[in-house]
Amino acid sequence: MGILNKLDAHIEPFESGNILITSADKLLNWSRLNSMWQMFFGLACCAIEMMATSASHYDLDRFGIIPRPSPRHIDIILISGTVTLKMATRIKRLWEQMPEPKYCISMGSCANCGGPYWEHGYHVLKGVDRIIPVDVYVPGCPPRPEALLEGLIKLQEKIRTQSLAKKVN
Amino acid sequence: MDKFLLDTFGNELIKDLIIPIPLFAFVVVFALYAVLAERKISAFMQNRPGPNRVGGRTGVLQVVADALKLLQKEMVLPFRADKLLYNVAPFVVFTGTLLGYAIIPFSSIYVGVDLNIGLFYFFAVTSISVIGMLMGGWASNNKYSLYGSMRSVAQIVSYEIPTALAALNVVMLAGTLSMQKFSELQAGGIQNWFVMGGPGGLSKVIIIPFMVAAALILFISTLAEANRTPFDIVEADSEIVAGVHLEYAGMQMVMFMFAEYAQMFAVSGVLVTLFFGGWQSPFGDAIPFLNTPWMQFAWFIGKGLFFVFVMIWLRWTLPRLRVDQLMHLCWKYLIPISLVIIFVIGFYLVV
Amino acid sequence: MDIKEIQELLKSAFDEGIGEPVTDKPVDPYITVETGKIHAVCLFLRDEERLQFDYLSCLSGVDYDKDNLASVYHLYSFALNHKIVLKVIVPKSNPIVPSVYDIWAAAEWHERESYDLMGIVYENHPDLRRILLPEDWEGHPLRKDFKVPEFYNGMKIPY
Amino acid sequence: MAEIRTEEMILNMGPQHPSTHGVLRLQLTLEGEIVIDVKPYIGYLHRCFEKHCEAMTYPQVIPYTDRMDYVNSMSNELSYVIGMEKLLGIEVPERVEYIRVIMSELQRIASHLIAIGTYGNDAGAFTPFLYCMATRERVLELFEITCGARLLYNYFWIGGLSHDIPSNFQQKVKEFIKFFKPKITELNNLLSFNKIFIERTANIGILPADYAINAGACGPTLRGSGIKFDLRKNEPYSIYNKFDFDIPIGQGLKGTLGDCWDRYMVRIHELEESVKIIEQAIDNIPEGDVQAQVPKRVKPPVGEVYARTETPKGELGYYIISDGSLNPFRIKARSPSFCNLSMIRALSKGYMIADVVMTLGSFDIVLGCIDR
Repeated sequence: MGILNKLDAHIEPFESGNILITSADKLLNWSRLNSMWQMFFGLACCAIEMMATSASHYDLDRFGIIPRPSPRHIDIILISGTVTLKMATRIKRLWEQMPEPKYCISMGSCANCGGPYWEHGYHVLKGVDRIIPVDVYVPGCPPRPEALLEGLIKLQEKIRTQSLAKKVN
Repeated sequence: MDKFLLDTFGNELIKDLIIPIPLFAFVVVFALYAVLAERKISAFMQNRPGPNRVGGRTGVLQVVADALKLLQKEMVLPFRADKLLYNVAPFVVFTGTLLGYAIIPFSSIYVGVDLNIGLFYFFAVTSISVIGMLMGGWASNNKYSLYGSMRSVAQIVSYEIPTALAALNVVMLAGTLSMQKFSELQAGGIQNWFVMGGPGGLSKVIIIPFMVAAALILFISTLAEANRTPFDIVEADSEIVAGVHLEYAGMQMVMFMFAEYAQMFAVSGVLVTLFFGGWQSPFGDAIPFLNTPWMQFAWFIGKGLFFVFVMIWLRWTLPRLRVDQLMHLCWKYLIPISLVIIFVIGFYLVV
Repeated sequence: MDIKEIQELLKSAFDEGIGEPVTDKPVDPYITVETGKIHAVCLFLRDEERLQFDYLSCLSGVDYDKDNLASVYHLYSFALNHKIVLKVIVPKSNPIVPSVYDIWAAAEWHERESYDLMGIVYENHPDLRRILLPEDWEGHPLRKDFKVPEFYNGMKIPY
Repeated sequence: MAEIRTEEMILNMGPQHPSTHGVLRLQLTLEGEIVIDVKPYIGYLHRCFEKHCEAMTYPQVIPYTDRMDYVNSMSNELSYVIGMEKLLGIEVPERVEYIRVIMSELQRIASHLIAIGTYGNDAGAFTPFLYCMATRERVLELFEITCGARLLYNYFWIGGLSHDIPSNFQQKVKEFIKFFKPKITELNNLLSFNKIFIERTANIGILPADYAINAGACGPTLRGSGIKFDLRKNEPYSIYNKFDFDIPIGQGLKGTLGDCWDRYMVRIHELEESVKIIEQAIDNIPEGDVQAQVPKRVKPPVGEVYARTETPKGELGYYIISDGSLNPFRIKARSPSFCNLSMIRALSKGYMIADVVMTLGSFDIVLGCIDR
């Protein structure tokens, strides 16, 4: 993180938040959770629901979420669909290319745990959390747009509780 | 204004330092809110609400949140990138655009510097951002970025020509290169604007269609210089992903975005000054209240914002041209047509 | 044209290697062709005036039985609107079938897929690589005796 | 003067790229902007459909066919159940046939809307995409009131349907048709006859008719080259022979026959034809049962069938081999996008990067269908 990384280097870890830190926390969290730029990237069936969610009917732009094509510009990556073994290394690389702070939403059963392909899928990774850390799991096959929005709101809640003080630990 | 400031502070240096401050403020605020306007206008055109979660239903704080978030982002240096060039490039791009604002006359009392070769200066400095693009594209060590920067160079260098040729018509009619002079010459209402042939007798009716064409050419080619759709091949996201700023994260990417949006207003400002009366009220002196120096700010910014709106409108309506079609448009249509217009205007002036 | 007539035409053109047509329901009628003959038979089917099979609908690899694999060709003629199914049966120990990619360009990817998943090797194919699975994958998963490996590139495969 | 060394540039497009419609990877060999060679790499979404089929019972395969080509699930199911009914020798009630036809045509509209929208997006126009998605929501609404799902339905079962249509379905479909017809005109005004769009698509990616047949092209891609072939007409399945509709073909109006614009325009016309079919069918749905007599444990006799239908993407075939047990011995899916995509190499040599994107978009590929 641009600023937070600098803090890491120069400031002793905070034991607990004080007024200054918590106010700064609130502001920074507010900005992060209201401007989650998303990756313009789909894997499988869930990608169609993701597109439907960001299109006019449901409109992710309301929450400040806009799709960007490059991994360098984004804050959240939506793993929307089945992750195969061939794709897994690429997804890991995309995740590594994203600048901090970054978040991941695993959308749909396939990305959560392998979904309908859990038993005989010899080429399916059983859950994207085997290669990258996941913040929010959205169940469904595929999840409805409302479910995806709920997942995004859950992620916002998670960001809201983050703190500089904890971050430095 | 110069005189007022000089009297107040009594020091040449302080005056010089104060003059650009409103300009900086304007550019930053404009670029921020142009992003929001783009999102809101596109949302309106696409039957959706657009950002409405922060700052009430209009989402006015959305850009603030974006900016704060981007400040927190990690700075990434791509693998085997050229560190110096990579870090300098965004600033070069932004500086080039910002320098262009120096000569834009916002009102009869306010212009950064009233250069007597203002227009020439504008064309010269806005090309600086091309160098920045090339630096950024090369230094990123990414093939998409490289393609983006190469396209950017080819595009902007080509489109300089029709831009200059179209502007030349006004220069010929006005007999000056100073931006403030252009605006002053167009006093007296809409019929004296250069798009209507400039001040003159009845005989100017002949050149009106040619001046309208010249204004159109200037608009089209400045659209290309600002890298806006349908000429946004530099960052065409369906072909070369994001072009030049593909590898830039956080604030460095913001510099590129700011440069693009600032460029939009700069080229609209030049277009307004050259063809649409600058800061002059369209009613001339018939309604004196509308032609006071402070109203002139409103007129100028209003006209500029109108053309910015047209740019946004076009972006969300039109597909993108291919790189060779872009060049064809420039070399096969715009340049010959603008040459013909220059010939006609020259002929008119001689006769 | 009926399958019987097609088979007779083939019989008259090729002395041997053409099996009897199987037409009992619910089976799509098919003809078994000897491995070495398939390229010539396909070329004949495409170019013969009365047949004109210009469209390769589908090419599938099948784990036929315990010792054999099969390559199945579903052909269709746009011009004459008739269909035929050809089967080539090869032993698992030596699963080599001549490629038909030069007759129908469509066969190129289908053969690669069949090679990838079933392990049938198509002779004279210009670019016989794995198509769906990664290059360094071991085994041919659609064979009945395929065992799912425990790990691939350090990633655990079973649930 | 020292000789200047030049070399071709190899550019990897994908698997994550905004315009590869999923996880396709194209390896472009470039000389400046000109494409010398394209090497497609697929398999990034290989979900082992065929292996799963062998482990499932026959009815359990249907959800997996849904997930193959996920933007037209209904048509995928149709192809499979028709194959199974052929294998089992089941006659389905006429009511079922009517509902199936209406559903597949609605699905065709939804699928083509995505194809057209994303194609506009490829060309750089984002707004048509959102217009198409908004229109598509209305189709999904119809599916939702019928079977509760928006994308993957599991609605067509072997020998019938999972359940009957709701009572207000016909009314809703008529409302949709009324709403939808002007949308086609809107789309034409916005995108199809836009000068820049025509410039971008006409004379690009020309697919000659003989090569199209030879390379196994199907669906709108084949018809775009001027070949009047549609399985609904040429090999009528279900009850398509009862309806009156045309097969739109490419005519080379704006450029050479078989270019991207032709393929695009075939899809636009097919929207109109689908509307025609729905209009004819919607009022004539007979009363009756929606499930034929099918044994609880589907156990077809030993045999094999190849059933093919015309999905929005083209000819989708299932080669089903039964060994008389409860599980299929082998199911091979012949996917239309797979055959269409295999032509990308021949079609994009000598064009520019932007043209490869347009050619790829004009095939309307879905990676789930290609990789299975």
